[in-house]
Amino acid sequence: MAKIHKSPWLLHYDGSSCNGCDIEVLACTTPVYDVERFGVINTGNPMHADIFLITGGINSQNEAVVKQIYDQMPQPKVVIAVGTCACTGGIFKECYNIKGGADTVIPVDIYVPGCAARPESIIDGVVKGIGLFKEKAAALAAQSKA
Amino acid sequence: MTIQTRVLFAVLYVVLTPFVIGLLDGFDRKISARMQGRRGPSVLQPFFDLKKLFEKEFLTANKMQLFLIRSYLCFIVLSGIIFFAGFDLLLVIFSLSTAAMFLILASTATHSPFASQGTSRELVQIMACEPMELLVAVGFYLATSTFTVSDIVTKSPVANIRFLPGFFVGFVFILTIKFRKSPFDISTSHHAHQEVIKGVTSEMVGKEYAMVTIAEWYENAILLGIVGLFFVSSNILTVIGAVIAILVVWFLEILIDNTSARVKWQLMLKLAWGTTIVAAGMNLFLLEIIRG
Amino acid sequence: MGQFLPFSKQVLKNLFSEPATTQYPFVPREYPERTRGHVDIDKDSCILCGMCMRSCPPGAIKVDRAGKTWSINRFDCIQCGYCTEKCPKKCLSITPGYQEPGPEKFVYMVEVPYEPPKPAAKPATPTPSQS
Amino acid sequence: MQELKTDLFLIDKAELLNIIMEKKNALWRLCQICCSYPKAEDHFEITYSFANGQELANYRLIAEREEEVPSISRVYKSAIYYENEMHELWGLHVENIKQDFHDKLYRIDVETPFLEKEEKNDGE
Amino acid sequence: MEVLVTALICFPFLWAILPAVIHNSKRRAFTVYLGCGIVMVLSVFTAIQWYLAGGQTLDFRLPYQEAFGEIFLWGDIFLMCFITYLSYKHNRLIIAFLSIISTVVPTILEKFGPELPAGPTMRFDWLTFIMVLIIGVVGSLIGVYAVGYMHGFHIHHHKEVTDRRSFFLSMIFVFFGAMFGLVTSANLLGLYFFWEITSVTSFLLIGYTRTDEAINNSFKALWMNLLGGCGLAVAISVGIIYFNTANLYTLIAAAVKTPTKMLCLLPIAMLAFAALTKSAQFPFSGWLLGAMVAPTPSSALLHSATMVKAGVYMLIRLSPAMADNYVGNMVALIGGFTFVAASCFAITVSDGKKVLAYSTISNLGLIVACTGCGYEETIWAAVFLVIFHAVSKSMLFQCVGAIETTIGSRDVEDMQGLMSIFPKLAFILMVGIAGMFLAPFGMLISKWAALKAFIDTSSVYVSTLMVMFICFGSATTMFYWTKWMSKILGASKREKSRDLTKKNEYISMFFHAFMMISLILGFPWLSEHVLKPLSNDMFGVVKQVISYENMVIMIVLLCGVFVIPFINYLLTKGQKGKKVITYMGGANAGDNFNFVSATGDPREMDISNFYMEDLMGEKKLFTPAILISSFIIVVYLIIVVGGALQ
Amino acid sequence: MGNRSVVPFGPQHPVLPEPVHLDLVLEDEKVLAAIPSIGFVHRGLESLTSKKDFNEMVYVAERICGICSFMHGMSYCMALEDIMNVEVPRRADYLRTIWGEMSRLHSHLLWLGLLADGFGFESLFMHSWRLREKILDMFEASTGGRVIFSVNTIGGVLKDMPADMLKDFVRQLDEMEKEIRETTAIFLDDYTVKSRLVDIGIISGEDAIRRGAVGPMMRASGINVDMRKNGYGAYNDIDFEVITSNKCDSYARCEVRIGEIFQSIDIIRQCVAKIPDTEINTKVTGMPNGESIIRVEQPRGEAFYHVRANGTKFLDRFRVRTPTFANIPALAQTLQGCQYSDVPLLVLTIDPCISCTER
Ligand code: NFV
Ligand code: SF4
Ligand code: SF4
Ligand code: SF4
Repeated sequence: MAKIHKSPWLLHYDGSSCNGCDIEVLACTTPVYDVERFGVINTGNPMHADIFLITGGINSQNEAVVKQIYDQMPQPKVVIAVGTCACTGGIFKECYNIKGGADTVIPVDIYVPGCAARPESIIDGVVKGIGLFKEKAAALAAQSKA
Repeated sequence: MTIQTRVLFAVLYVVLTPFVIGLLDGFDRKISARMQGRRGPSVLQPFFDLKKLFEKEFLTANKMQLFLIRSYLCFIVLSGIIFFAGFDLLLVIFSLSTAAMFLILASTATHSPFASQGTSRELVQIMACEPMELLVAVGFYLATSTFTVSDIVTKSPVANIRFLPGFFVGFVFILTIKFRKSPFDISTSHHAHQEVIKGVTSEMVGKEYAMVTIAEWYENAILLGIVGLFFVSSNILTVIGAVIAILVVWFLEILIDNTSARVKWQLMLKLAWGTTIVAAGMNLFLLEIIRG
Repeated sequence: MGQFLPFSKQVLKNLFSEPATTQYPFVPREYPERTRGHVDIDKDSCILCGMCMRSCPPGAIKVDRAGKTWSINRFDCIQCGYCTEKCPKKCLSITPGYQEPGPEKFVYMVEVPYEPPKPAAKPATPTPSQS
Repeated sequence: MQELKTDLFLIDKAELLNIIMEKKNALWRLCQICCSYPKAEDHFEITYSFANGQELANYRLIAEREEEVPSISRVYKSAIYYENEMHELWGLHVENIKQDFHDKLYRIDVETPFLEKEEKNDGE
Repeated sequence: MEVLVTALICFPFLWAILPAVIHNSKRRAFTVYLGCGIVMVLSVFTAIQWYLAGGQTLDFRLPYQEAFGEIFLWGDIFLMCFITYLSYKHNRLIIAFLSIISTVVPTILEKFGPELPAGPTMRFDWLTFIMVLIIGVVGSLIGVYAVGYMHGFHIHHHKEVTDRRSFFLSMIFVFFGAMFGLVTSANLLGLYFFWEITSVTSFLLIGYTRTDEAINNSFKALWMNLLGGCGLAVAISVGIIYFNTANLYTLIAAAVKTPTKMLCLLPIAMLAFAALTKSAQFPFSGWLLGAMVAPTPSSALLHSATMVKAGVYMLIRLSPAMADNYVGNMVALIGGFTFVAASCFAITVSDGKKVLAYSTISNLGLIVACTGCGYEETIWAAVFLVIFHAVSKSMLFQCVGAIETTIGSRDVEDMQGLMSIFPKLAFILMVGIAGMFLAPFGMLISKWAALKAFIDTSSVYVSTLMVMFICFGSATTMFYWTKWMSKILGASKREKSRDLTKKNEYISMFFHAFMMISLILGFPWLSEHVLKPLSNDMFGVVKQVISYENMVIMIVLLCGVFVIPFINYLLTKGQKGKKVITYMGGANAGDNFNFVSATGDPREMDISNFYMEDLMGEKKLFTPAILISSFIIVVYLIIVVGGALQ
Repeated sequence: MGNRSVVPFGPQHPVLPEPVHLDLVLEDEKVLAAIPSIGFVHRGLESLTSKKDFNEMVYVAERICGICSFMHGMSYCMALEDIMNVEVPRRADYLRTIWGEMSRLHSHLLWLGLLADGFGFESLFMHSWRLREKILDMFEASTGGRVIFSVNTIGGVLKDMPADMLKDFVRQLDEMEKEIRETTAIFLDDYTVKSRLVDIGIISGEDAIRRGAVGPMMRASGINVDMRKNGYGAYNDIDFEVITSNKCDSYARCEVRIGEIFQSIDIIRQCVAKIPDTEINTKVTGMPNGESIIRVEQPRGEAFYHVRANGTKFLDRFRVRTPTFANIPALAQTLQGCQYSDVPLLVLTIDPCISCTER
């Protein structure tokens, strides 16, 4: 069995989602899906986090919060938009209070579609994120050497 | 003990601790995961984590934090050297609490709500543990008439646990606090989320957090060393017994961690002090009577 | 007062039994047949009526009658299945297997071979759905 | 008080506080306050719902666009959320709410989104 | 030597007249500076003289001893009348009663009792040497500081209080004289006189502002100290009646010789009782706390840094006579208990001065416990602590006073971020706090020695209890100091503002800091050349209290505390880190001091430490603490008195 | 300010998966004042009525929340069926009841897990969620979705459950019941858990009424209120007792919810035994015109649906008052004087669902 060894720590924030994607994100950490197999820990503290899982279409009140949390994460960092809402705004994109998609607020690296995004799909997203994280780390190392 | 052996032990401590304790930590995570019905990460995960943390960009809310954390690490290592080189046990404990002070200063330097709340709790934890730690030293003194670690080992014909069961119980109890295990994991959350997020370490980024982790490993080595001290005697073979004892205690801590909820600091303080007074106090009293 | 560490029995049992974890990314997951993964089109029977486009709540489907394409933005679809219900030809279906996550949002487009019988065979403005 | 349909009574502003006090003393619980602005009728309809056990009673107050409605938050504390919400989303004027969030209950960019919608539709 | 000592005692008394009569503030300040300078020089000179002469214990009589005897006698009576008058005026007759009893009995005995043999009345030995230095150096620095502070107090801050600075400053000199007299007297009658003077001066100083609270507290101090005076009076009476002597050392020797004879222990017990009141141990700690109403630090620090030392001094003197007997046990238990209880209370208060007061009581508790144990190690530790405590407390009090003047509050919570706005003050505060509890400094070494000694104490109960007291006490001590320290180092909310601290205050504080650091660095020397001969004198044995090995470790730790952070500081200075705002769950309003509140507006964030009032607050535990400690004292006194009367 | 702390709590906070913000005033760790703020998940989906027609709104209603999504869809449909006078086939009622109770099961298990996470009992959290996964598997097998089901339609349901599937579910539930019993026993018996729950966050029955609390929050204060007793769906055929507790504290709320887990299993069994064989939906035609108020017992309590239609395909008003919204004033009261470490727990004991609350 191939292994994916890295230690990307997750930060999950609900940017006005319906909750469905959030519980699926949480479900990923529980026994059946257990993302800790890849060294993933759900930290909840942006200062320690590497991967930002954002769900929901971001409302006005959340916008500043999301930006702030994003800024508090040290480089290299990967943002994964989980769920259709976070990808495009989904069914809520016409609501008066929804910005529509996490990428309207912060740069998103991986989109995980689905309503609700399935745990398998989230795992795929995270694994892709890990790959991206590796690349970014290498780029950062090269940059700091230069 | 000759100066050479002292140096040897000190060097071994400094060099091996990160590997040994790191590995134990890895197994800890694996076992915890299995207890929860999960597969868990690889046992080398703690090392991957460390590597990653050192590679992260350095963000800081207050520059002072970094040097305080480095001082914390240095002091812990220094205390460990005093212990493993076989010097005075009481001084080890005093210098450990000095080290803790650096951690506390580091975390309050940022004026962050979670770090500060965590710091206050960390202080309570230190306060809850300190009497028992000092009493352990007292216990060894009662049993062997010396505070010196090397003498405790070489001068006791039988393992001191025979005289110090109460002290041992008390010490294992506060180990749960020291290892930041579940019922008492109140100032930093190693496991399951809590109100103060990461508490003391909330504001520590990348390498700062890595250093705190390493410092914790060094500290755990000392604590496990003290557990071992209960079981060794001048007979070299008792070392095996000590290692087994350490592993058993370590496993017990994992089990407790996985079978209890985090309590509040008031209850922790009461329980810790209560246990100290009852277990260690009784033992102390009896030993004093025996000594006359 | 309560019991002390009553959970240890179960915890120890878990420790010595097989974990519940699936081996997901290494062993593919099998889905029950009803799983709503993604919307598929049987492009041969589509008549480009646009019913699906108008009914889709998030507006994920685009039907281009002139260009003869039917496209869906799977990053926008919420797998509600309303389009499948509304499609007069029942050429849409919702099947297991979800859209792979990726760094870009893209639109999945199919060319529909349908030939409209005569121009202006359809009313220009659709009546509101379900009256 | 006039019964519109089962469990729905039309009341006027003067009656409101009496009814509220009555309900409070009989230990009814406030279920909700709902504000709506039916296009056709061009006034606010504010529906107060109370429940006691499985029982339900609704009272409806009619208010014009700029009319002020008394707050019941001094009798039913939990009304503050409903009343603030009505004020913020509909622009209904509620007189001295016990804890006034001053349009910051939800921090939204659009002012009174629900009513604006109405206006736009009216204009169409 | 005799002359020097006499000068040391008399000079301050005489000099005290000057500030009292000079009312021009410049000139008065000058006289005070001069006086303090002379006192300091004189005391240091005396001490060095003695040291160079070989450090032998000197027993001698004062020149004109008889004349002095008369002065003491009439002085006592004068004080009694004075107190009686005051207590009559303020309607507190119980105080008059205490005063009269405690004065009349010894006076009558002296006048009409048996003729006492004329022996030496003074003694100068190692302990005296240390005390003279403390009083001379620390005391006179306080004097210097007081001039500047009192100026600020009246001119800038408390215009409503009548300016009685002349009186205040002259009282300080009276106080010096009394303290010098106290630590050199061997004759209990002389000692008693000086003892009463310190009680009365402190009473007057506490009541300085003449507010109701001040007056109440001053009377509280008075009655507690007078109660101690009664103890002293009883000791004198017993000495004269049963042992035909009023010499302290004779009494001690008697007790050391026959420790099982209760009669011999009785005067020791009484003296110890007096000393407990003076050093503000539970249940008599109230007066020291009350003393904090006096114009901030000056009188407070007089009390904490020097006056309480009178009690401790007495106990150290007595300690050979207290080894493993009832009196010793009583003193040790009271001390240990005070150590724990007071440090718990110190956790629950946030007023800087109160924290210092409680920590004083608590530290004194540790010293008292050490003396009660009566072993070489503990005496070694006790003396050590006395020195450290005097310097660091005096420094801390001055510093808190200066901070209060500058930032307008002495609440610990308001000292947030002091390091970045007033680094000089903060530095002094840090040195003081570190000196009180950090790893290799004073407290630690003493704890080490005390623990060792208590384990070896023969009484099982006392030993067990004392070990527990020390272990718990050191945990609680750590708590309140660390939380204070962390407050100072935190991020600062205030704007930088002008430092209002006077030059002379700084001179005094920096001198203290300098002393502190040299004491720390010179501690092996101190141990070898001062403390060792001291315990040698007292116990006649030379024992290496702290092994060479541990000495090395402590020095390593010591360097560690200074060097490690410093090196790390240098190493990390160049580190470039991106500045980031602190984590507040995304609610940071952008500047680390405000957060976006529930109503969407920025709200100021406040962070405070734990005070645990529910757990160990004064309200909850003060009365029980008083009851327990009173119980201990009463039980032991009954044992001793009962035993003596049998 | 003396020794008071004024600190924010949230919105981003790992204890609560959803954004909740509180301003806390603390003394040591005692909460002197707590001001909750809502609006971090406010999307404004009630206003979508002007953009989506009443049929599409079914899918919007489902997405009010991912936990109680089924019941939102169901109550919305019930409201419209009421307005349009549609008689729902009996089998559809039964199926709705079964899915509804399964929702309650999964919601309560989820809550138990979050509660365990809140008091730092990681392995208990993992256990509860592992058990919950089985329910989700059942959902997936029957509806095709794990959390959002899209099986409701105005006039009935879209998917049927064949008899063997129902039997299989009952069998699985029987198996699970034992495990659930073992796990929930820990919540009720463990010393450390009890130290976090017993006598924390007391709210008396009268206070609960005054503040308009609903659901388990109310039942844990000894008030017998359960909308299922109104007899919508198949509940009038089902035999069940409302579970209440008189302890009024967090422990009672835990107790009530645990009781409801077993009750739900029992109701599902009864439904499976009694389910009639009819159509699963009826064709609905025409435009809604009228007004309806529907109250449904959600996992968290009574949800209040107020729908007003005006004869066009766009509704006039679609108003949902969710149970969490009603419980917030009660929460604010329990927060007074609690400990800082109780704050997340007390927030959790109302079983908050912010996306429901703020819609
Ligand atoms: N139960 C439920 Fe809901 C609804 N309605 C509630 O607050 O969960 Ni999302
Ligand atoms: S994508 Fe669907 S399930 Fe996820 S948050 Fe949005 S509406 Fe909810
Ligand atoms: S399933 Fe729903 S969202 Fe997806 S295309 Fe069809 S109608 Fe649109
Ligand atoms: S509704 Fe069906 S037939 Fe019409 S365009 Fe869509 S897929 Fe084609």
